[in-house]
Order: sequence, then C-alpha cells, then structure tokens
Amino acid sequence: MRMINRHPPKGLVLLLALLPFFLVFLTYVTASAIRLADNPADKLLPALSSIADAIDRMAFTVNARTDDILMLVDTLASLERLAISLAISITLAIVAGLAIGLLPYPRALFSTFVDTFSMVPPLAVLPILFITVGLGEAAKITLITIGITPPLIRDVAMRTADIPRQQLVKAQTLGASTWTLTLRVVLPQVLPRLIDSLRLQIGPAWLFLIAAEAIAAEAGLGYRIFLVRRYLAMDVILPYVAWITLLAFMMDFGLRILQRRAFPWFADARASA
Amino acid sequence: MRMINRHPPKGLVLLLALLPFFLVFLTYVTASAIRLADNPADKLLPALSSIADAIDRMAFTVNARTDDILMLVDTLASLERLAISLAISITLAIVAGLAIGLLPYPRALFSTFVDTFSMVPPLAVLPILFITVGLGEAAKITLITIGITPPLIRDVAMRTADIPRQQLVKAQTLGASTWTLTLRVVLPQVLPRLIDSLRLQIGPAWLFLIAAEAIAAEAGLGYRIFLVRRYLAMDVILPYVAWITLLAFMMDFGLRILQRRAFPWFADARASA
Amino acid sequence: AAPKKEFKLAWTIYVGWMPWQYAAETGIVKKWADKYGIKIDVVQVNDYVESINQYTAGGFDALTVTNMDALSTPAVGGVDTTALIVGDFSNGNDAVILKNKGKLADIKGQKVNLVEFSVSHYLLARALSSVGMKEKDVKVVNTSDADMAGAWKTKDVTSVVTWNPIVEEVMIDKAARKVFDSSQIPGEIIDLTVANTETLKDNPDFGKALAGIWYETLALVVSQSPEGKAAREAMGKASGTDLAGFEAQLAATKLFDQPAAASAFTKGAEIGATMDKVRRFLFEHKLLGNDAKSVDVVGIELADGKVLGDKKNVKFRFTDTYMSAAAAGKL
Amino acid sequence: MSLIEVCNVWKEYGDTVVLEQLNLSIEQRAFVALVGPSGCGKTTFLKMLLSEELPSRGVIKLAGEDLSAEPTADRGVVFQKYSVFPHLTVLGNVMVGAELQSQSSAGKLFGRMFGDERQTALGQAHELIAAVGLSKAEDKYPAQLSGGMQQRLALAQALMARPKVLLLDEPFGALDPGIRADIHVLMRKLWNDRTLTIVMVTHDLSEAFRLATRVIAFDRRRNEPSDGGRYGATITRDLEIWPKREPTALDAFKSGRDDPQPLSDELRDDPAKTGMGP
Amino acid sequence: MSLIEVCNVWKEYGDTVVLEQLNLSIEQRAFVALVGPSGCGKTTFLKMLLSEELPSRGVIKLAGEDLSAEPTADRGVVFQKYSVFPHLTVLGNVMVGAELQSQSSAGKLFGRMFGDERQTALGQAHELIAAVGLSKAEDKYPAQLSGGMQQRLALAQALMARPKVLLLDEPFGALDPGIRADIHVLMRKLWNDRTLTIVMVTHDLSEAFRLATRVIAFDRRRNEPSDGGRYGATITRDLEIWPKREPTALDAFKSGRDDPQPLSDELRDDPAKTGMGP
Ligand SMILES: Nc1ncnc2c1ncn2[C@@H]1O[C@H](COP(=O)(O)OP(=O)(O)OP(=O)(O)O)[C@@H](O)[C@H]1O
Ligand SMILES: Nc1ncnc2c1ncn2[C@@H]1O[C@H](COP(=O)(O)OP(=O)(O)OP(=O)(O)O)[C@@H](O)[C@H]1O
Ligand SMILES: [Mg+2]
Ligand SMILES: [Mg+2]
Repeated sequence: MRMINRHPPKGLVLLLALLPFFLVFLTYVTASAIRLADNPADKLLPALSSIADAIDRMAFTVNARTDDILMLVDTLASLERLAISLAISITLAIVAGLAIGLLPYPRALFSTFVDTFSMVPPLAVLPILFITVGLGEAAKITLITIGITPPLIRDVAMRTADIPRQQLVKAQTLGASTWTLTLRVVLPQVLPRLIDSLRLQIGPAWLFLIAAEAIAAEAGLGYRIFLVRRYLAMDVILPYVAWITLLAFMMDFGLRILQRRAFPWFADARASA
Repeated sequence: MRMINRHPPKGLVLLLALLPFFLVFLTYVTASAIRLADNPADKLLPALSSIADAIDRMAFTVNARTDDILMLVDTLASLERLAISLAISITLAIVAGLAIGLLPYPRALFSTFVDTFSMVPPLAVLPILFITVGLGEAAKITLITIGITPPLIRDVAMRTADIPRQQLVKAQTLGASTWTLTLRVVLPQVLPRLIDSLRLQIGPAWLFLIAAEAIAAEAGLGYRIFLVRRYLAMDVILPYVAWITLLAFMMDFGLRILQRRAFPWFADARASA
Repeated sequence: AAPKKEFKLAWTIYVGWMPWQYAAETGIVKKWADKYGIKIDVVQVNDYVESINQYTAGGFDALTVTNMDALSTPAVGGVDTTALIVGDFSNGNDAVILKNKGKLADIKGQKVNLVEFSVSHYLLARALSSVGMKEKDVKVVNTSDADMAGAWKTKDVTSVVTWNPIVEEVMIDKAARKVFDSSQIPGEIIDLTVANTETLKDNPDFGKALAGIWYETLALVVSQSPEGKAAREAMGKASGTDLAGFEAQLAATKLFDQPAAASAFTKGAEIGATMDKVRRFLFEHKLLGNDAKSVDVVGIELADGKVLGDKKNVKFRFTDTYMSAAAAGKL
Repeated sequence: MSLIEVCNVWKEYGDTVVLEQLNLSIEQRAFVALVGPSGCGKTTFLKMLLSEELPSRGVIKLAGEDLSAEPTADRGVVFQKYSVFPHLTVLGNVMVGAELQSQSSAGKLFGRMFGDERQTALGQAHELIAAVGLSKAEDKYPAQLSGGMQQRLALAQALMARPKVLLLDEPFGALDPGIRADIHVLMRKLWNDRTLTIVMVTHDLSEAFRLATRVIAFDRRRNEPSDGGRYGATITRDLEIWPKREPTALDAFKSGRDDPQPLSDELRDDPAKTGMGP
Repeated sequence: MSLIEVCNVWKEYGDTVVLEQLNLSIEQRAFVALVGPSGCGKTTFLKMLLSEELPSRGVIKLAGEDLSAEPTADRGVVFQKYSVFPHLTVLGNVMVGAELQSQSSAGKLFGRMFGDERQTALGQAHELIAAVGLSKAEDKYPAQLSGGMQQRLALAQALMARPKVLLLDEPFGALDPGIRADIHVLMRKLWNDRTLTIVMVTHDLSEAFRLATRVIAFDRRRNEPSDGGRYGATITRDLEIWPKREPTALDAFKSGRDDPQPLSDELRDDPAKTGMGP
C-alpha cells in the first residue's frame, strides 16, 4: 500500500506523538549523566534532581528577602507586558489595517511605509528606542509593539483587501456609510482572521519580550534567564524555557478556542471558500 | 462621496507614498538639530553630514588596519550566513513539511513536536546550542535555522494538507506512487506557497542573524551594530539599519519576482481559487 | 541647567556597584534624599552598555561606570562628566584565562574572546605589552558577556578575557588557567559613580546625597556584624549568586570603604598616569572620535586641577570634593 | 417617463472600447434580461447602472435624475457569488438591509437598530424570509446553506432595502437545473408581488425568455481580431416578449419544468430536506 | 461476467448508516447514471468504487477480482472540481496521465518520460486533446480555461490513463446549461469511441436520462427523522433506458438543445472564442 494511504491505528497515534518528546528527554538524561560523571559540578546539563530543586526554589518557595515567589513574580511581570503590548498592537493593527485595506487615501499614504517599516530589524534600533521612551515599562512594551505591529497591520490590510469587492458594493446598495460598512461588514469578517495572524506573532512577541527584559527590567521571565545566564545556571534556565514554551502553547490554544467560540460561522465559511 | 470610493488622482499616489518617509526624515533632522545645538558632540542623533562621513568611512574607504572595506566585509559575512541558513531551512521545511502534510505516520510522529518546538524561544537556550555546535559559524547558522525552520515546516505542512484530497486521489488513479505523486503533483504546488512563507520569515531571519552576530563574531552587519553600540556611534548604526532594511526589502522583492517567473500559473490559480 | 529636585541614577549588576541596589532597597537612599529635600531614583539597567548610552543621551543624571567607559562614551559624546565617587578598583576581578596553557605568552596566535572595546580589551592590551606582544599577535573575537560562560565550554574558545562573576564561573573548569589579572595592573580599572558635571554644579546637594548614601552603605558591606553579613547575602542574591560567591568577588576588589582612602587615591599621581594609558588605548582604537587627530582632543581634569589633553574641551573630571566631605563628616 | 434612461453611453478602458453607443430606456416594472457572449460587457453595463463604474461618455438617468456617483440604496444587486455576508445568519443578513439604512442615531453610529424601529424591521424581515422560503433556516449561516438557498437569501436581503431597481448578474449561473427552475418561479412571484424593476444578466437564453418581459442582446457588430479592441459591443437585439407579460399574469406563468412545484418553505435545494423521485 | 459486482455492501460512519445492502452488477460498456437526493450517499458509493473508502460490510469486485485497497489506474475519475492540476498546462495535465504510470526508470524515479516513450505518449495526448476540442489551448494553464474546458481537460486526462471504469461525480454540475449540452455530446462520443464503462453521479435527472444506458436511484426507504441515521439509503430504482442505447447508436443521439452544434475545436465555453445569437 502507498505510504500516503497507510494510517496508524488509533491507539498508536498518541504514542507516536509522544515518541519524539521522549527521545529528546532520553537524550538529555544520557548526555547529562555523561557530563556529570566527568565533572560532578558541571552546570550545563544539570541532573533532573537539580532541576527539580531549582523548580522548587523558584516556583514553590517564598523568597525570604522579597517575600514572594520568584517565578510567579516573573511570570506576572512578563504576561502583563505581553498583554499590554498585544492590546496596543491589535488596536493599531485593526485601525491601520482596516484603513489601509479599505480606504484608497490611507492606502496610498501608508502601505509602502508600513511595508518598509516592517523590514527594519527592531533589535538594531534599540538604543534609539530606549532613549525615546526611557527604560521603564514603556520601553519593553514599545519594543514588543514595534516588533509585531507592522506584520499584523500588513496582514489585516491584506485580509481586508481580500474581502470580495461584491460585498462592499452590496453593503453600499443596502445604504451603508463607510463607517457602518466597516463596523458591520468588514470588521466582523477581519477579526477571526486577525486571530490567525496573532497566532503567528506569538513567537516573535515572546522573542521581543525576552530581548527587552534582557536590557532593562527588575523582574520577568526573560530578565531571570539573562540574569542567571552569567552563572550558567541551566537548572533555572531550562524550567524557565519549558514554562515559556508552555505559556506560548497555551496562548496559541486559547486563541484557537476563542476563534471557534466567538466566530462560529468562520470555520464553515473558510472551508467553503 | 464615501471615503471608500474616494481615490487619489494618479499623480498624487507617489507623492502620498513618499510623504510619511519625508515626515520621518524631517522629524529626524529637526530633532538632531535641536540636540546638536545643545551639545555639538552629541552622538545620539548625528547630523546628516556626520552620517555621510560615516558612510564614506565604512562603505567607500579601505580600512587601513584591516585593508578592506568594512561594510562590504560585514555585508558579505551576513549574507553568507543568511544564505546558508535559508538553504538549510528550506530543505528541511520541504522534507519535513511534505512528510507531515502528506503521510499519516510522519504526521502522527512529528506534527505535535514541531508545533511545540516552534514555541521554544531560541535565544533562551543558547548555551545548549553552543555545546552542541560550538561558537563558530555553525552556531550562527544553527540559531537562524532553529528560529525560522519550525514555522516554515508548519506552513509547508499546512499548505500540503490544503491540496484538495481530490487531486491526490486523481493522481493515484493515474498510477502515481507516493514518491511520484509528491514529485509531480504536490511539490510543484507547494513551492510557490513556500515562497510566501519564506517572505514572512525574512524578518525573523534577520532578527536571529543580528542576535547571533551580537553573541560572537568577527564581522557582520549585526556584529558591527552591536560593536559600535558600545560607544553610541549612531552615525554608523543608522546607515547600517537602513542598509539592512534595504537588503530585506530587496530579498522580499526578489522572492516576489521569483514566484511570478518560476510559477507563471500560480497567480491565476490563486485568484480563481 | 536650573536647580532641580528629582534625579535618576542608573546602575548595573557588578560587585562594586551592588551597594546602590541595597541602599535603594533598605531606605538609605530615601533617608539621604530626604535630608537634602530631593528625590533620587535608583534604576537598575541589565545591560551595561545601554546604561552608559542612556546616561550619554541625557536619560540619567548619574551612572555607575568604569574610568575607561566614562571617557570613551559620555566624555567623547560631549557630555561633561564628573567622577564624584571612586568606589573601587579591580584587583583581580578582571582576568585573562587560557585553556590548558599556563603562560601568558601562549596566547600568541590564539583567538581571544572578549567584549571588544571594554575594560577586558584594555586589560588584554596591558597584558600583551607586559610580555612584549602587540594586539596584532592575537585575534580578538567580540563576544557578549552574557554568553561568555557558555562560550568557554565550547571547543572553539581557547582564551577569554572577562570579569567577575564570569571569571569565577570559568575558573570552575579544570582546564582554565588564569594567566594575567587586574591585580597585576592595580588601580587601572576603576569603578566610579559619575554624574553630569552641569547638573552637579547646579545641584551640589545631589552629589552630597550620593556620597552620603554610598559611605553609609559601604560601612555595612564591609562590616563583620550580622547586619553586614545579611547585607552581603542580599547583594549576592540580587546579583544572581550567594553569599560565598559574592564574598569571593569582593575579595578580588579593592573597595574604598573609607572616604579618606578614596579621596587620597583620587588625588594621587597614579591616576593621571592611568588615565593617560587609557586615553592612548582609546585613541589607538579610534574611540576618541573618528576624526581625532591626537590623544589630546578630549580634556581630562584631575583632582589637583591638572588637565590631560585639550584644556578648552574638558569633558571628564575627577574630584575629591564629595569624598573629602564625607571623610570630614560634613555631609 | 422611463425609470432608467441610458443616453449614448460609451465605456472604454484605456484604448479598449468595451461598450459603444448604448441607447436604452427601461420602463417602470420591466423585467429586462441581458444576454450576449462572454466578455461583451454585460457586467460592465451593470456596473455602470450600479455606479461602480462611470461611463466614459454619455449619461445614465434614474427616475429622471443623473445617477449618483457611487452605489446607493435605490439600486439593489445580487451577484453570482459573494452576495450575502458569511458572518451573519439568514435573519442577520436580511436585517442588515434595513439596519444599514436606518437614519436613527444607533443606525448611523453602529449600523444597528433598537426598540420599535427594530421590531418593525424584524417583522418585514420575517415576512421576506418566508417569501423566499427560508423561514426554517433563519438562524443558519450562509456556509450552511446550499447555493440555491444562498441566492434566495441574497434576493431577500436586496429586497429588504426597497430598491427601485434590482440588478442581477448571472444570479443563478452556478445552480443545478432543477433548483434553477424552482427559483425562477420565486423570481417571477417576487417581481409580480412587489413594485420592482429588474435588469438581469444571464448566459442562459431559455432563462431569459422564460422570465423576462424584454430580452436585450449585446454583441460586437464588427468582430475582426485585427480591430484589436477598437470597437466595442452594443445592443444588437431588443425583443419585447409576446404575449406581453404583465405583473399580474402570474397564473399564466409556468416554470420550465414539467411538474412545477408549489413554492413552499421546503424547496428542493435545502440540503437538509431534499427528497426526489424520478 | 459483469465488470463490476457490488455484493451486499453497507457503509457506516460510527453509528450512522449511510448506505445499506447494496447489490448491483454493472456490465462492460454500461453508462450508469446515479441519482438521488443530496446526502443519500452517492459520493460515498463512488468513493468505495474508487477504494477511497472501504465498505463496512460486503465486497466489491472489479473484473472478477476484489477491489484493491487503494485507488489504482484501472479506475479513472472526474470530480466536479479539483480534477486537473493547476500547475500543469493542458498538455502537461494529459501527459501526466501517462507519465505517472510509466514503468521505465525515469518514470518511477521522476514521474517523467524521455525519448521514444515520450514521443508515443505525446502522440496519444495530442489525439485526446483534439478529441475533447482543446487543441488550441494546449499551452494554457487550467486557471486560464473556462469551467467547461477544465472538465473536458479532466476527461482527457482520465482517459489518458486507460482506465477500465470511468467514475464521474457531478462532473458538469457547475456548468452553464448551453455548455452542458455541448459537453453531453462529447461525453457520448467518448463513450462511443472507446471501450469505456462509465458510472456518473448527477443531480440533474434530464442529464441522467439523456446520457445513460441505465439510471439507478438511491434513496432512504424509511425516512423518519426519529430514526437518527439508523437506516441508510439503498437502491430504490434501477431503470434500463428504452430504446436500448448501444455504443454505436451515436447518430441517433441528439443534444438537449434545439440546435446541437457540431463538436469542433471551438466550443462555446472557450472564453476567448464565444459567440452567440438569440
Ligand atoms: N477594469 C477593467 N480594465 C480593463 N478591461 C476590463 C476591465 N473590466 C472589464 N474589462 C474588459 O471588458 C470586457 C467586458 O467585460 P465584462 O465582464 O463586462 O463581460 P461580460 O459580458 O460580463 O462577460 P461574462 O459573460 O464572461 O461575465 C472584457 O473584455 C474585459 O476584459
Ligand atoms: N467521513 C464521514 N464521516 C461521517 N459521515 C459522513 C462522512 N462522509 C459522508 N458522510 C455522511 O454520509 C452521507 C452521504 O454523503 P455523500 O457525500 O455520499 O452524499 P451525496 O449523495 O453525494 O450528496 P450530494 O448530492 O450532496 O453530493 C451524508 O449524510 C454525510 O453527512
Ligand atoms: Mg459578467
Ligand atoms: Mg456528492
């Protein structure tokens, strides 16, 4: 039978999905054991027990000095930054994206500019950014926003322009003004697609968050990773990385659920397009 | 007349497109003049003449100490790294993406793993990367590759899975094996879409390149930016950023042309889908 | 600039500057600021270079910085800067480390990983000249400090120049050999707290408050009392290590916990010689400006009023005013 | 006075003449079918009637006045595809035809209706939905409807806005023949019951002759490839259907199928309901 | 012996019975039309004939042997959409029908043909393309063709692989009536000229009766909503067309239009070529 027609039996599917994770885990444990046998003080690939200790220390023990749980503080700080920047980016993307996708004048004015701007590597202009907005929360939020807004705008503008011309004409023949047309016809159709774009930008958003926290912060997941990196404390870094991955995964999952719940018509409409 | 129906006259379009660039330029010149009036040695927003000097020094003057043109050396080093990583990423994306999108067993094995892996922030696991591949060119290329391959694989797999089931059945009724079906039916249809995904990854690729060169390098656009950042040489950083933007823009443009030339059927097919 | 009431100091994580963090956290900063009727915001910046850039661009009134970086960035950038506290000098905190090679001379021909144009670079230059070599005899690879410890673990890296706590981290490795360190050039790598000269001139109280905070905190840092130990432990934690790690770093630092000693060092003759070496190093690396014709473009005023370089373009000043006031208990 | 007057209209794109020298007047309550070969400019003509395109020369008048420069609610339209909004239910799609026109402040600000205004509109919407046989599908989204149901919905939506003229561009081109026959019956019924003037483009001659009161054919009079688009199409035939069809003549009308089915809530094209026998 | 034997076939998805107790045998050279209400399982049945789905119970035999477990070249297929490959020209689409089957090493390794093998295949391809009236469009891509042309191309492509049975799932459902009439003529001609057995699903009864030698209807015998899918559809009618149609009886066949046009290179559905008169 052709490979393309050979399906794994139901029971095997989950097992197969877990296999690569298990192999990575096994590789880690082996490599760690080898290094530790060579040098028991090796910090690069700590034993699972050291990692468990670190997790306990960071996530389940109240820090005496600051009277709080470090990992919780870091997570809240990072998530707050992410949430604010995502909110700003989404708002900007909707406003600018709809304007560029729908209205000829804003399109003529901004579409080339946004295209160009989205090519500027934000990490390279960090000094200017920090000096313009200072080193506080604003800087971190601005970096994330600058990093993810241009692609979001481009996407929203493209999705807006993809709405069949016929629908816009139709809405006008029903008496819509530009504003009500945007509100009732265009925006509701763009929102579920915005969720798709947003899912693509979750990865970059974390990247910029970590980069921003590496430069100026007093708490945050990226801050902690960079702080302990000087000491090569992989026993802290690895759980933090796993935690970030999990958070990102959950955000992705949440967005997918949101899309399905909030826009019940979308899955069918997309399938039949 | 509704905003949506109001089109700028032809002659105005170019002017409107240039306007935001001009405004940014004007803002810069003004802000720079104000700062320089205050402190003639200010390094943050150098005068245009200083920038011109820096460009002349970096791009048109043979460096006495190293006997070459710095900007040329940097550009070649960076482009080489980009080219190698893109080549590797594309190859991986095609192989893994086709397998995941087309074949049930690899899909069961790898799709969750790739999804999860694509959420790991690569910058956070650098030390592990170092011990695996060292600190040389390999590390930089690996970082870029790790950064952009997972989304590329996901995209190719999704595009592959999007190919109507009917086409796969049809090909089988024409006698195709899994291999010839992939080669003659699936791959040619996925390639032009891969170019779309690739265009989306150009930004991240530059980002990872700069991050990689910031860690350890002897030449490269990102290296130079981070090096001269030590003494706030914005007169060098700004032209470098502009140059990177231009290069990224040209790559984007080149990919668009390639898509049109190499896959003449694609534009029509997409429009009629 | 007019007198003002609110000031910002940027500091970065380094053993010699951790007192700022502790002072801010325990209220010492507030106590002294209140005394002079001002407000001082002590801001932690993770990235050292960024903190200097921010200060240079005018985002901060005061900064923790080394003598070399104070000259290369703010001073060259036209920001007149005064070193009002000489906190310590590196006495082993910076080191040249080779892998499996015991002599400095073995460095010849190797790739050396370090943060280019930093004090590490300077230390390398001084180390090389001590054995009659030039920078041309090695190949410098710019490597970010955050990744230095990880980089050491790779095969490609055979020699590094770096500072603590990374030195300690690297030295854990059995193959690591320290072949040169800053204790061999004592007093040349100086950790300062600097402030904008103009701001300081218009607001001398700001300088006095900083000096007051500093010496009250240092008294705790060196104290063998339980409070002192607790303070060191807190600073260790905040810098990502523990008490032992922090004390090891302190040991490699010549801390001027007595204002009188700091003041004496500042007025001493060596500092002039050091700054001359530093500016020559910077000039050779074109860090005094691309169009700098000579080492003299930027003037450096020493505590005794002598000026190195251009007297009309003094941008970096040493002064013992505040340290002497602290020593005299006149704050 | 005629409802629509087309006076010496030309349409050119750059050097290509698509339509030349159109003169036409359409009476109130006419049902005009527009036929002609592919690419001859039928859609272009409809776009001009919609004000989506402007004539290169000549003028079009609606009820004695020059056409406004952009689409307005006095001309409704149904396209072959994309006529209904995928994110609104059947009821939502029909309601939007009233909501977007509302002159109340809620209508202008949000394109929505509240209170009495909404109740009145809801009543009309239910009625129209019943008229096109979609009562049982009021809460469904377009993607859950068959092609025929979607086009019936598009008709109801267009009618909700009470246009003077209804423009149709191959509205049934993608439907299966049996379903087409049903919808033809509906079409005639709607035209009969409401004060409607209809202009419908179709590829299907029998459809044209079966439905319309007047069939107009566009074609190029000169058709040498060497012309290279220097000449456009124009009206080549203009037939009044005989015996003259009047709005009230519905009973006399028979669908094209042998067994015309009564219009009911359960039309043949409802995917959930279909039953058939040979 | 019949070419296709369907013996007591059931198809269930979970608890839902889609098809129950199908028994059917189809002769060599039959042209079977399959009709039935939407959702009754016609496509499902065709998928089983294709081996894209397996029967839940029962067996299907082709030429006396059990069907292979996956699609093979002995059964060709044309769907309503997506039957041709958008990235290949007309010629490429037809050639691929031979190339993918080639047993030469180039064929197995690259799915391509070279040298003599290719020349022979090219000859056949040109012939088939001519037979479906697409000679002038050999270098065009599917997106540049009208819907009717694409379906003709799909037929040529399927025939290139020389299947024993040709399966068609509403192949002309999306075409305009005039174009449909033309393609019906072509369909009959192809069936006549080649040793083909055809099973065609259609929604259009008149199409079924016009083309087929045998019309089979699927329906649910019990249709209470309360059954909740516990009963499936099965064969409710099985009509042999009378007078019996034989493959050679082509001349007697008339298209459904009043003026059947001769099959030529320039069919009505070529967007570039269309001309029409009322
Ligand atoms: N925006 C445009 N720019 C240039 N040419 C155009 C434009 N729109 C239409 N045309 C040309 O005008 C001619 C008429 O097109 P139109 O769509 O009106 O034809 P049609 O009669 O509706 O055809 P069909 O029956 O295929 O729908 C075509 O040749 C087309 O290529
Ligand atoms: N994979 C599946 N899983 C569950 N149910 C299915 C599946 N495929 C088809 N069905 C159900 O089987 C029934 C028959 O579907 P099928 O597509 O064969 O109908 P059909 O006769 O071809 O309809 P149409 O005329 O609309 O094409 C439908 O009720 C459908 O919902
Ligand atoms: Mg048209
Ligand atoms: Mg079907």
